[in-house]
Amino acid sequence: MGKRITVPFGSQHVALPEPVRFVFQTENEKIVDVEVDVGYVHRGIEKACATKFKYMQVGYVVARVCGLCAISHTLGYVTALERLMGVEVPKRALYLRLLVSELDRIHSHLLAMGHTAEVAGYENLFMQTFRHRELVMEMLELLTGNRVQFDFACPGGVNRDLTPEVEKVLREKLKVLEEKALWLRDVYENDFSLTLRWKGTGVVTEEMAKEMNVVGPPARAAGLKTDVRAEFDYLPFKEVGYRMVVLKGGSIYERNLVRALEVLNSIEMCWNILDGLPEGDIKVPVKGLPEGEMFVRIEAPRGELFYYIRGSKKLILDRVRIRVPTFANIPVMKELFVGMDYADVPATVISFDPCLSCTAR
Amino acid sequence: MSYWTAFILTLFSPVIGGFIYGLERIVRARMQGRVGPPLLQPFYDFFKLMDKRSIIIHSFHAFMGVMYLIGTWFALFVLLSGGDLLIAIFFHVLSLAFLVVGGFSVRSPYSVIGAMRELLHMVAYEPLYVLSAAALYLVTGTFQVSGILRSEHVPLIYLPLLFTAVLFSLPAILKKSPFDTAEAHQEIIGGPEIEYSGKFYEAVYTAKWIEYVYAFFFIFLFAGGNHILGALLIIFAFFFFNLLDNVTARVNFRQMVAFHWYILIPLAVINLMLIALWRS
Amino acid sequence: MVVDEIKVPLREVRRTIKEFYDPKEWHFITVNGVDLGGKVELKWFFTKYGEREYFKVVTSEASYDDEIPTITYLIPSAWISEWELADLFGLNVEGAKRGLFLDPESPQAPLRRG
Amino acid sequence: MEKIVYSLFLVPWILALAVFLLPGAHFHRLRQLITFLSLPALSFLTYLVWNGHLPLQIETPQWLELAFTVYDYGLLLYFLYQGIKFRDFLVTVLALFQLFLLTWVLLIMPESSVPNFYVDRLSAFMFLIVSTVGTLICIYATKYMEQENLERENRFVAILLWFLGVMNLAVSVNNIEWFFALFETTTLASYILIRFRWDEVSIKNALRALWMNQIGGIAILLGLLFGIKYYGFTHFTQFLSLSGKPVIVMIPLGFLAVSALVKGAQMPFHRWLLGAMVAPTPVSAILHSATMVKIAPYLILRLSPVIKGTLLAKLLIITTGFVFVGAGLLALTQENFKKILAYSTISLLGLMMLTASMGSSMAILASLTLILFHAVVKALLFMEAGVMEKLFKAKYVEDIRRLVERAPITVAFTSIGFMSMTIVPYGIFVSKWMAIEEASNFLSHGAYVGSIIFMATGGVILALLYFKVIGVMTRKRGEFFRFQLERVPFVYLFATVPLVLFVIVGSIFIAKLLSLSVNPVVEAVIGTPASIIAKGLTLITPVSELYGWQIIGAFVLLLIVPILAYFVHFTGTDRVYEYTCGEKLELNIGTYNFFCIQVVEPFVETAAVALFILTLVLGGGLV
Amino acid sequence: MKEMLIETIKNLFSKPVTVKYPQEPSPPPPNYRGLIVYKEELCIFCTKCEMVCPPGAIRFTYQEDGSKKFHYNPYLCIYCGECVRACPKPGCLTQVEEIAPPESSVPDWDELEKRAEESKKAFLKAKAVAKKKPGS
Amino acid sequence: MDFRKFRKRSPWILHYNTGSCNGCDIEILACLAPKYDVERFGILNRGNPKQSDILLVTGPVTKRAKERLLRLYFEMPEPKVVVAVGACACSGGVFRHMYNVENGVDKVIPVDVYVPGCAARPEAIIDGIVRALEILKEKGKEVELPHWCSAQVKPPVNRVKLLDRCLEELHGRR
Ligand code: SF4
Ligand code: SF4
Ligand code: SF4
Ligand code: SF4
Ligand code: SF4
Ligand code: SF4
Ligand code: SF4
Ligand code: SF4
Repeated sequence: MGKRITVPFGSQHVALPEPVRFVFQTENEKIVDVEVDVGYVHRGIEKACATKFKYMQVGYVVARVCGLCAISHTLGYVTALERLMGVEVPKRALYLRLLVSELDRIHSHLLAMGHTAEVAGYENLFMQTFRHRELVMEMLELLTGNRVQFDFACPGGVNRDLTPEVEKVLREKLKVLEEKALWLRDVYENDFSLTLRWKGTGVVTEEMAKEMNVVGPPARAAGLKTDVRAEFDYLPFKEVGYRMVVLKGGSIYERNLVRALEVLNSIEMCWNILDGLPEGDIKVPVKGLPEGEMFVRIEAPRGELFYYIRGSKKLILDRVRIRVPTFANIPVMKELFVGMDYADVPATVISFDPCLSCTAR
Repeated sequence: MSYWTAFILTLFSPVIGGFIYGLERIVRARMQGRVGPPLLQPFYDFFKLMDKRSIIIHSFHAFMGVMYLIGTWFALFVLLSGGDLLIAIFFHVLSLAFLVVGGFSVRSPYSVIGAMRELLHMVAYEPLYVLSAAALYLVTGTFQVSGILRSEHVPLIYLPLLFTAVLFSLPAILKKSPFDTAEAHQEIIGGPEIEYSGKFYEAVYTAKWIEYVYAFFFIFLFAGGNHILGALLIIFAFFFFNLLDNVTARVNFRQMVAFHWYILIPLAVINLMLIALWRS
Repeated sequence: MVVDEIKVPLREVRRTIKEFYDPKEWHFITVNGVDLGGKVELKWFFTKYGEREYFKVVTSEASYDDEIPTITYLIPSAWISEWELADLFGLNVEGAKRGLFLDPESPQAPLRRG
Repeated sequence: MEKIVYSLFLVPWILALAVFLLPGAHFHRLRQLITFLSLPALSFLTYLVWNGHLPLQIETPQWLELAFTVYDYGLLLYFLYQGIKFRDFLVTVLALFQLFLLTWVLLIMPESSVPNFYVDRLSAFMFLIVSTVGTLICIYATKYMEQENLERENRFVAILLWFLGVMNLAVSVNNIEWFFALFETTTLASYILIRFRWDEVSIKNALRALWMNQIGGIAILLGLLFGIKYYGFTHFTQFLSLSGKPVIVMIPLGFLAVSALVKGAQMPFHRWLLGAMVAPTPVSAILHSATMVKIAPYLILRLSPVIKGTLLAKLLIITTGFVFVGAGLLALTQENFKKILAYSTISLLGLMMLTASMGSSMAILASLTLILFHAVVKALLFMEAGVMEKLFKAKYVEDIRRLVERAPITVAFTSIGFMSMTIVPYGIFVSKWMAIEEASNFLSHGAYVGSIIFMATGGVILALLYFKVIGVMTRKRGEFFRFQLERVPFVYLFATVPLVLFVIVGSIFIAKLLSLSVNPVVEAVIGTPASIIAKGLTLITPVSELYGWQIIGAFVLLLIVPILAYFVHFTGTDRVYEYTCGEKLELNIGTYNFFCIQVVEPFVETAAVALFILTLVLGGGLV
Repeated sequence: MKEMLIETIKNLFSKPVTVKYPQEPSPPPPNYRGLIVYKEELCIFCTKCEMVCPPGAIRFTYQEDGSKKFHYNPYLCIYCGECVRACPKPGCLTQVEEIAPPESSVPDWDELEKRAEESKKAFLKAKAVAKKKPGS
Repeated sequence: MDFRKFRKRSPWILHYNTGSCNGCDIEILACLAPKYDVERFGILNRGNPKQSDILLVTGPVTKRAKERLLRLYFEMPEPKVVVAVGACACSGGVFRHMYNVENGVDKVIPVDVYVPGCAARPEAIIDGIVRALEILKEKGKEVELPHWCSAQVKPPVNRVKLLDRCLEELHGRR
């Protein structure tokens, strides 16, 4: 054992905004053993949603499972609730939800990309990515009234309408953003030092992806054609020009490229939404009490998000179950590390864009 | 250079280095589209660290931090005082030794890994500097720094490839991307300096500024007796390595050593052999 | 939405899943528990790649002390869901370790009712 | 004068005999005393030789020649017997081949009137090392064996003492046939010493040392054979007369150089030296440092005036330079402390031969400095390794973790030893520095560019290696608040402290040391002294200067500081735990072993073999 | 690397994008979901806001006389706006664009929660007693 | 020379997430990015408690994060300030009274500045840090202990022992 060095990575670590703990045993910086602890952020949300919050409130609570794809959680919950209670959501509301959810995806993807660049020691790229990400943040702030926690969707529709003034600003910003996103795609695709460092590092093969049930961009980067947006009709993606991005390779490089390409697709969808936004109500009242069970899948930025709810004609639901994308990706992450260089660990971890706050709830 | 100038320069090297570092932070920020800190920021940091309560792991470790500062300072004086270039290069190794031993002396994984990587840095760039000393000797006919500074040859003209190699290894000495593995903020959070705090960190922090002066003076030597060109070279090198810092990701230590050994050193050797052949 | 639900007794679960599960086609989502008071209803959710709005659900019931069969050897990624089940419901799942989320000072088996 | 030289061989033998004849535990003190006598006796004799009129040529009576021939046969027959006894094919065959060659040589050996002993300053220099470092090791060995096996102590120490005499003899003979006899005697000595513990591994390794060194012997015989054939030369001095003249046939010299490579454990023949580890540690010390392997650079130094500038020299530079780097790399992968030392010996021997083959006066100066300091430092390190092994049960790098908490003195000495091999301003560094600057003069030739690269990279690799080990040793958990220096037995201290002092004082006064003591040797070797000047502590070389204040400054930094660190406690300062990401963890902090370098080991060895053959064929044959 | 190089040099010579906050204000955009402003005069004390508020950042304490007092904790509020939507009296609760300043102390909400619970209980008890009284 | 004024000029931060939803954490990241660029004030995200002056904590303190938070807190040299960012860190936010949280950072370590918001805007975080700097300037250099802690310490403090005792007390309160 004289040659082994134990390297803790987390819970507090600059490369990690979230607490998660990996304890690596390394030999010459090559990892020979790893231990994971993902339970730091466990707060007990599922329990609270089934005891403390009324079903109308739960949407706001689950949004705080994670701030990065806040809208996805709300969407997952409200979609399940609406399906359970048979509420017909107005078309305009669906489009607005779609708009926010795609903008959210853009911001989350840019964050993941930028952050991966940062932990790979590419500070400038992080700065540039975050600089352009601010555009999306501003758009979201205008649209929903808050930069991170949108509280936009609610059972029956959405909380706010899109005013023409806001729409105008959105269009302007979207145009700039598109330009910048293309540039970023170029960088992430062609930058020499990134390819040197990332190509072939932390590879998830297609077989592995299938075997380990990987979801989201990591799966698509490995060549696994899976995207809930294509498999589950919770929002009218078909109508606004959704395309699935699948790459081969499965390394850090491809994961980020998938994100960069998805950002472009999302921007395109946003254009289509703004152009084809139907008129009408944004909300229908939700009456009655939920009964029975319902489960839905949502494509959060990090992949498949699964909601299961069950009610028994009470104001408070019996069970809210959230299966989040990172939770599904942790097993494969754990497999990856053995044999890897410690120097590649931060980038690999972040390239999965892990959200521990979701994982542990 | 007389002893007195050397002494004064050495004495004020932390100030000079601090300014260089301050400028670097601004330039880096501007390159990233940010405003960045004020020019005097390093000194603010310096004074703030002065005011902190120091907490240490054990006294040996803390003492090694202080020694690193003194060692670097001394190494700089050796370089500036006009003595032998090779000796100055090896004195630099000696000063690093304190940082490394200090880094090894605590049971902190990051510190130990950082110290090890620090040694690997040395393995990567040291041969290159020895070769440049030899090359400077070939051109100017002396190993004495004072002699090189008085020589009427401009080594740069004879040593373009070598100079390029040295430029590219500058980040390895100063621990900047792409060769900042020893500090690797996002991996090992500063490496050997991680366990220092307060005044003791201040020593390590200041030593880094002195290293700036050391490295840039080395660049200066490539202009030989032409001191204006030397100043230009320094400015060029400064911007060059900041650019490099800003357009690259960090490589891992294997890639770093490989890059130095398989690309930069052969580059230097080719240059060396070419001028040796041409001379003979 | 098509839901293909199979209700089986607990000991049959593994066989049932083994019969149809092929990693190339099937995507395992999660295993979920709902406390029914005294016993827990367990559901294993699957979906098929490329299929629209389709779920396959294996349902079973277990009392608090039953040993829940693991499917980790079939589906290597299932351990984390199983551990979670063991942690939050205090169930006895084959091969699962406690303490994935809960600390010694947290309430044990929080998702049980009452 | 002649008597003095003779007594240099005979005194150790007499002492050895005395020790040998006092077996058993109860004579332990007496044996120690006798062993101790060797130090003043030999040093005094060496002193006399050094101050005598050198070079000294000694004619020998005829019977001695006959005696040597008989002895030669006896020795080879003994090898043969060992080969048959242990059913070792290689040893047997090589012994037979040697017998054949020896007979042939004797048949065609011309009559010559050249004196058979030739004692010049180089020999005296070697005496110096043998009689100080060597005897210290013997003294050390008495204590070491006391802790290992008192019953066999007398044998062990006797062999060591006897061996010192053999060494002294070997570096003073002029007749190459005699040299062969003594070369093989050292082989015999190493064979006996390595198998001293009489277990399976020991015997295996001893046999390996035997056959590898036999190859060296064969090379000497072949060299002699070709020397007689082409020139009619049988003595070293005859070869030296060639220096300066164009050399027509290098074959004899090539073979002699090859025998040096073998004895110097250069790859691919390094395994015998590694195998020597199984023996008690003083063996390693004596084989690795002080004496035996030094025959290799000695041989090259003898030849260097002749081979200087030839293709052979360049090939030697490349080969040994390669070994310098390659062995350093392999040393990184080792975990056994003694193996690390062994590899670094191989590596540094490479450097010694490299500088020796460069052949200019500065390079020779560098080589001699290196030999001197390396002998001292390696002896010191091996002794410390023995101390660690015996007192602290530390054999592997992982065992020496946090040794500083228990054994500050040992760690300090070891660190000084390690640092003196890499850092300014120690003697070894100075010689490296001189060598690099010297090589810069010849950059137009590839071999010299190669030598600079080898020296620079090999140097940093060794630095990496040593600091890795120092790092492991100096790691500690907390303060030494109550610091207790460990109790080292007196004999150990007696053996090590002079060495440490020599390293330090010698390095401080390196300028004086070089110009007054080593430079005459250089003059003896190649005729002209190196043009260095000592001005106070400052060393002035033709191209540069090493200032006294630099040396002092570096010493203040390196030596005073650790001592100061011992006393500086920062008592008013808070103590805190290490940062571990906020976690409380059981940490295992080892070190790197650069395992993947082992992947390149076969490659390094293959390349070494290729270079070796190249040296043999091209260096010997074509020029 | 090429793209980045161009961009880096461009950045070096163009104005930084950094906002000059706090020297220059950087106001939130229109309709930002900031603080909840309460107008007591409009309130009908239906406590709907208290009931819908997810974190419990609105609490009412009951006075002896049955009147209620509104308490709001901006350091607990998650700015979801649910209370505003729930309030039956338009204008009574509004969400303004400002945000609360950072403070070095916050209301002792634990204590307030306790007080609210207790006062409510006491009030309900008193009411129950009062109800019972006329009946008995 | 009075060094106090330099404290304000070079605050280095340590960020620890004790169970937040990441909302506030990404806003802290956004503060480092070009638009807000807190390096203007000399702020560096050191990520190393031993060299930091400001501890930014986000999130309601979960049971598992509690001990780590305390460890990190004791690792920071005084003078130091703690800024609780976001509703969660201030008082538990939406997670208030959930079974695995402690309702706010001030239950574990003393907090100097509370930054409201869910998520806290970057502007608010900057304001919070500015305010923290005022406090930092006034602070003394003596060791700070959690308010629930009963021990007397005399300098020089052995923080290894301090932490051990502290954790004991913390767990004793359970
Ligand atoms: S990438 Fe993951 S860990 Fe990093 S900030 Fe985002 S959510 Fe947190
Ligand atoms: S999946 Fe991840 S990013 Fe999305 S809400 Fe959950 S934790 Fe946040
Ligand atoms: S591969 Fe690993 S062990 Fe081998 S040299 Fe490289 S780092 Fe060292
Ligand atoms: S905005 Fe939301 S959290 Fe704030 S008081 Fe209103 S309901 Fe409560
Ligand atoms: S909901 Fe409106 S009216 Fe009712 S108590 Fe609250 S503020 Fe008053
Ligand atoms: S809001 Fe309407 S229903 Fe509610 S208490 Fe007031 S008057 Fe009654
Ligand atoms: S305050 Fe809101 S945004 Fe911030 S961590 Fe808490 S829930 Fe997330
Ligand atoms: S030692 Fe005890 S009293 Fe002191 S800080 Fe820790 S818990 Fe508090």
